Amino acid sequence: MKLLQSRRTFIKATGFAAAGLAAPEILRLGDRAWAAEEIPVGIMYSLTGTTAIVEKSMNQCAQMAIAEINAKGGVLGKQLKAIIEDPASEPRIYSEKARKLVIEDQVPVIFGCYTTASRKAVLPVVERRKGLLVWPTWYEGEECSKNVLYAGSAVPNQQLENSLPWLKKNLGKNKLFIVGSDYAFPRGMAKTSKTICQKIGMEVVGDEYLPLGHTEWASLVSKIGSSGADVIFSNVVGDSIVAFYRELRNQGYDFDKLPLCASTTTEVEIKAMGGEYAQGSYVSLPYFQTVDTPQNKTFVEAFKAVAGTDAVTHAAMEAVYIGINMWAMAAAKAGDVAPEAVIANAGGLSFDAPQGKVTIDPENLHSYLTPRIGKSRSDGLLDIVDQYSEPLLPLPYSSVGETAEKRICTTQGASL
Amino acid sequence: METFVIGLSIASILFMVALGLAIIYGTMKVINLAHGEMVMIGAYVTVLATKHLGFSLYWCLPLAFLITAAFGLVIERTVVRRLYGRLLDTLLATWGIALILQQLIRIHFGLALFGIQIEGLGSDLQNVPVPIELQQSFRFLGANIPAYRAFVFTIAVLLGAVTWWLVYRTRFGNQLRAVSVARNMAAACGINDQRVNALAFAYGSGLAGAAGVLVSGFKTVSPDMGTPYVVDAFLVVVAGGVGNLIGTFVSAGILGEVQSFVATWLNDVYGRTVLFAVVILILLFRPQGLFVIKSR
Amino acid sequence: MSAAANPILRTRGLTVRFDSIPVVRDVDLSIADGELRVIIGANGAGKSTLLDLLCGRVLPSDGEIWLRDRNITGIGEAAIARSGIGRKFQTPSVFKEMTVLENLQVASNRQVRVFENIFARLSGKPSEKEEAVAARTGLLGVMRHRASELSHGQLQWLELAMVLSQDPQIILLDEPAAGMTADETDKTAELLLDLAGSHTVLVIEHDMAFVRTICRTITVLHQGAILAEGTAQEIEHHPAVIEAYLGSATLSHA
Amino acid sequence: MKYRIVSAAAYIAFFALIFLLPLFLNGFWVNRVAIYLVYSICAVAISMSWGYAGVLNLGQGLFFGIGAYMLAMSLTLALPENNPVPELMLLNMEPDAVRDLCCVTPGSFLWIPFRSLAVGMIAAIVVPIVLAAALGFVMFKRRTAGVYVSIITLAFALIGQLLIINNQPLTGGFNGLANLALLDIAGLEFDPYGPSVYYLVAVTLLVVILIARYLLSGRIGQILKAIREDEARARYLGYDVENYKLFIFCLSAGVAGLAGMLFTVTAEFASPSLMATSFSISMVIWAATGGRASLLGAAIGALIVNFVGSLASESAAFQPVWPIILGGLFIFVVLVMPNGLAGICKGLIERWRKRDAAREEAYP
Repeated sequence: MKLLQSRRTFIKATGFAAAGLAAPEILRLGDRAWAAEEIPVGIMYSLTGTTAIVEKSMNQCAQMAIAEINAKGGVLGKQLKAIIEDPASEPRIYSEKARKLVIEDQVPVIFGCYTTASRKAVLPVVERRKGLLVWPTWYEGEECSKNVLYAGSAVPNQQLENSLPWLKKNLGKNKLFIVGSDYAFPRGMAKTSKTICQKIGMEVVGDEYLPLGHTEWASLVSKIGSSGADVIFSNVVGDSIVAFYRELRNQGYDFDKLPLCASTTTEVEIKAMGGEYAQGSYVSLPYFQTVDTPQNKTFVEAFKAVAGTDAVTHAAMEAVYIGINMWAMAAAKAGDVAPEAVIANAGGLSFDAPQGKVTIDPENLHSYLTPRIGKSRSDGLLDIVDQYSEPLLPLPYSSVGETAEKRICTTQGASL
Repeated sequence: METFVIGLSIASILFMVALGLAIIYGTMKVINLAHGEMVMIGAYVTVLATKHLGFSLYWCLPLAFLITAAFGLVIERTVVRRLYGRLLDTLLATWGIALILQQLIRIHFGLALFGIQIEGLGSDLQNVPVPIELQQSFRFLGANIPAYRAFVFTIAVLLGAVTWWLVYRTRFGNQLRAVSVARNMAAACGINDQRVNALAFAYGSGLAGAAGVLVSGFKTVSPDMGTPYVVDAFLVVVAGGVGNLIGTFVSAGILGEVQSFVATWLNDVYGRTVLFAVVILILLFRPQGLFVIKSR
Repeated sequence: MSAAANPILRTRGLTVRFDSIPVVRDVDLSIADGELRVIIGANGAGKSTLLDLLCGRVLPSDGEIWLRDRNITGIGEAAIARSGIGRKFQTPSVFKEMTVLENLQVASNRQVRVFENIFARLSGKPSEKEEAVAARTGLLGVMRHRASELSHGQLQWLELAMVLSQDPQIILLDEPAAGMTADETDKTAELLLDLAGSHTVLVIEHDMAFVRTICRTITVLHQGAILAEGTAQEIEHHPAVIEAYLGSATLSHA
Repeated sequence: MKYRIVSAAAYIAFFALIFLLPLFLNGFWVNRVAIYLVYSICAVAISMSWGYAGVLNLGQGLFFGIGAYMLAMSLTLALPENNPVPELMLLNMEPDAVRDLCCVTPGSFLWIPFRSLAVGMIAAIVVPIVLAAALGFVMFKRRTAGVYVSIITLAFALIGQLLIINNQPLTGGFNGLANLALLDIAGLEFDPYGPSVYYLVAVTLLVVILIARYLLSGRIGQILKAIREDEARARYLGYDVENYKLFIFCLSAGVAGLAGMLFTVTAEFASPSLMATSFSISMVIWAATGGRASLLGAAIGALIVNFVGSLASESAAFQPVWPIILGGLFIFVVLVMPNGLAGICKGLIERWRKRDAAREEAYP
């Protein structure tokens, strides 16, 4: 209750309401004490609504990871107890459920969110109420919160620094057309791309955005054709992806002649559009189901045991797995699950994830990840055609010129 | 030229969805907000029929038409019928139907609660195999024309023609028009107006279902795919003039082209904005729509 | 044609076409102050359309409408109503879910602009004027009843009462006795005669018997144009009218 | 007379409950109920235009969202780190742009007035009214009525949402505005989890309902009701129907904007998702459940539907079928109880009155 009594300035002014504070605790709805041997943790991925397609699998993966940790004895000798909320793909409800988890259930950590919009809605809650969000998805960066652990989530430099030079060097392509859904991630990616292109001598011949969920791609695809581009970079998200790839095929494009590299087309979307539509296109992400590590083999097997044999694993899901495990490691190191303690001890921790070694950067709480490029096969999985030998430093503000030498996000916060 | 062709193809989908809506709205002045879900059901029929029955996309057209028509019939009989004359209420009730239909697909018609999963349902995106001959594109008058979009256009024109014949050249059509102009009078003349309503609703839904088949081949199939279509289609109907098939045809053409050209010049967001502005302008200067059957 | 000395309402060359078919053709009408005028004609002669034109429901394709020295063509229904023309429809059009009193209150409120009404309070009791109108139309006993509970005849009177509380200079009545019992019809006729003089009344009627009981001047519309004008007797012996209606026998049942 | 007493008692009971509730709730529930009370204000706005005048606005979310954005802009600028230029603009500006609100991104000068909190608060109500007036003028002057109004407002809201998303450097785009200061009026800080915000919302709801009731029980309410019943008749009585509709449409938009502003205070973010069709239609269903023609009913409907909804979504058994229940509720309300809960209560009172009347007649 200590948290709840801060900032009650107004209440003191009204004796009437102040009486309320003195009301017996038992009258207050919803307070409940957790069994001392359990640690409640919040899981908040949409089970309904538009982004449920991906978030459902993230929810499954989170439960799997928690079960694994509990099987190994839990955290600090206590079992984790998952409180699962369904934010229904709406920022409004994300915010409401986050409040419930942080204030009512008093969880020390929320594993959740998939879109940046949902994270932004949750942010005020965890920042003001001193909670902790473990954020999984690759995103546009441009954020430096001290109440968020960006474990496993790639930022633009980790998807672009490898792929753009690779497209130029290995495929000999020079004219880039950037397409994306209309929101911060694709726009941030485009900005970082432009910086990198300038450096390596590629030309950006166009960047265009379509509303999320938009499925009429004809005009934009024909614009790509007439722009003179020789390679496409796609930051299209969600169900638009299927329509986009199909439209490319329908208008007679051929990925051998006009290659396409995507940042958000995972195994899930490829499965949905049919492997033959994506065949031959590239994706740049730190994780694919086909990554060849022993950890990944067990991860894929474990997930299929939970979700069925034809389930696929994908990068966002792997990030959920990383996040939960790293949180558990940090809590163990701190000897405490309190958000400040976990954050203070997360920096520098390393975890052998399915994708390989992942390390939390102590400055910005983002993760060192291994950039990879995959090429789609007809069966909907991807062959890895290029990968870094070492994890790459995360630069969340690369879109506005952050470099390894000139950091914008540090332990002190962001300085733009 | 390519922009024009794209406009045509946007227009053909708009037209197919709007046609059903126009018939339903024209006959019983009911706006069916679950109309988009009829498109969705059409698409899911395609998914299931191709997956489990080995149907090709072509055969899914009549199948989806029949199944969605049946859905339409049920909706009309159980809900819409009780709400004639309460337009705004129908709007709400059909939105409720839309919610239910979407969720039914997501939870496998409730079977998921018992642990039964049907491949092709659920909240995932689905995919529909497109016949290989429709995956090509060909050159025509110097423009690159995707075969699939040409196919969509052909079907749209064909269905438009069939509908026109049905409405203006058959006994059923006569009754339909009679009911839409003067319900009581038609009923007094011995036309079973309830039957006409039910059939019109079913036919309109069936058209949406057929549109769903076509959409499934080049757009995304998911439970909430249908929602955006209703508003666009309704704007087409309004702009074309209520109860006027030719008007619907022409306004779908105009709005499709407007969207396509603006989208090419600026972007799709402005394409939609301008489209909406055009509809408002049409309403401003021709409140009855582009084509009006003047009557007393 | 008709040349009233001091016309309160005049139309000049009033014409309306639907799909280029003229429904009202070149009608010149002139109604004197305080006159009770009846318009008759076969079905489709354009009678109701003529009333629609006068109250602004239909815009004329040609021609003008003057109320005293004001041209009211095309100024909109509400403005026409405010300038002093009240309209009663053939099928009673009242606010069904409201009580008789509320109906009268809406009608008798002559401050019709939004801003005049925002803070205006309502009285739970009828004003003197509302009471007088209700008494005149025999509705005093049902003031608190919902309009939907009234009989058909009462609905007709309610609508008439509403039109009266508007304080119109001219009242347009479309078959006021339609659907009434003989008793109610007599009462209506009485009421109309009572009104004439203090109001100018324009009535459309089918029922020749009713017309004879109330009427002074009759205008005959035929295929949208004025065929004849005069007293009942003149009309019944007017050759053109007889020709158009194949004899007065038909006319009396028209 | 009895109905009046019952209705007054219902009002008093409801507000007594609302005002006493925080005494029994913790911070989370205080905040949650406060948000539901914000939704109640939305439902009241819908009831005003739909229940009383038959104007069903399916784009109310746009006005709500704009209200939320207007205050959120002020609260964004109230944070020290967002001065002189908000972070969202720094992230979206051209590298060589001048770091000043006048010209850092295209259109950023529009933010300048919002440095003042008062401007944000006033704009939250005025901008929705002005927009509603513009749209309403076009619609109503052209005699657009009934379902046309509904569909056009729906489409209008969709476009508004798209434009806000599309202009990210100006509006924060899809992510909305989330990094906000607490509302602070003359040193009085409003904590979303404390009673201060709760009572701010509750008092606003009370005031909105009282004012709306005062207006609508007066002459203008009667005229609006008449217009809902028979537009043509009202016209032939000399009323400019369009102006009346415009008035109630704007008033309702203003109340929605006010609710949006309170949403920003309570939920601490503004986002384009507030303008989504589904949210706008939810507002209508809240009002319909509680009783479209009853201001208090609409407010209660919003509370009940949201409360039950959140409980259902927190129970594993109900969660997958909740949308079906909600859809079923739409149909049920429309088919079986078109006047909602309030309608049922009214029906009961009416029956009671009639029974009493019959008894009085029997024993004079």
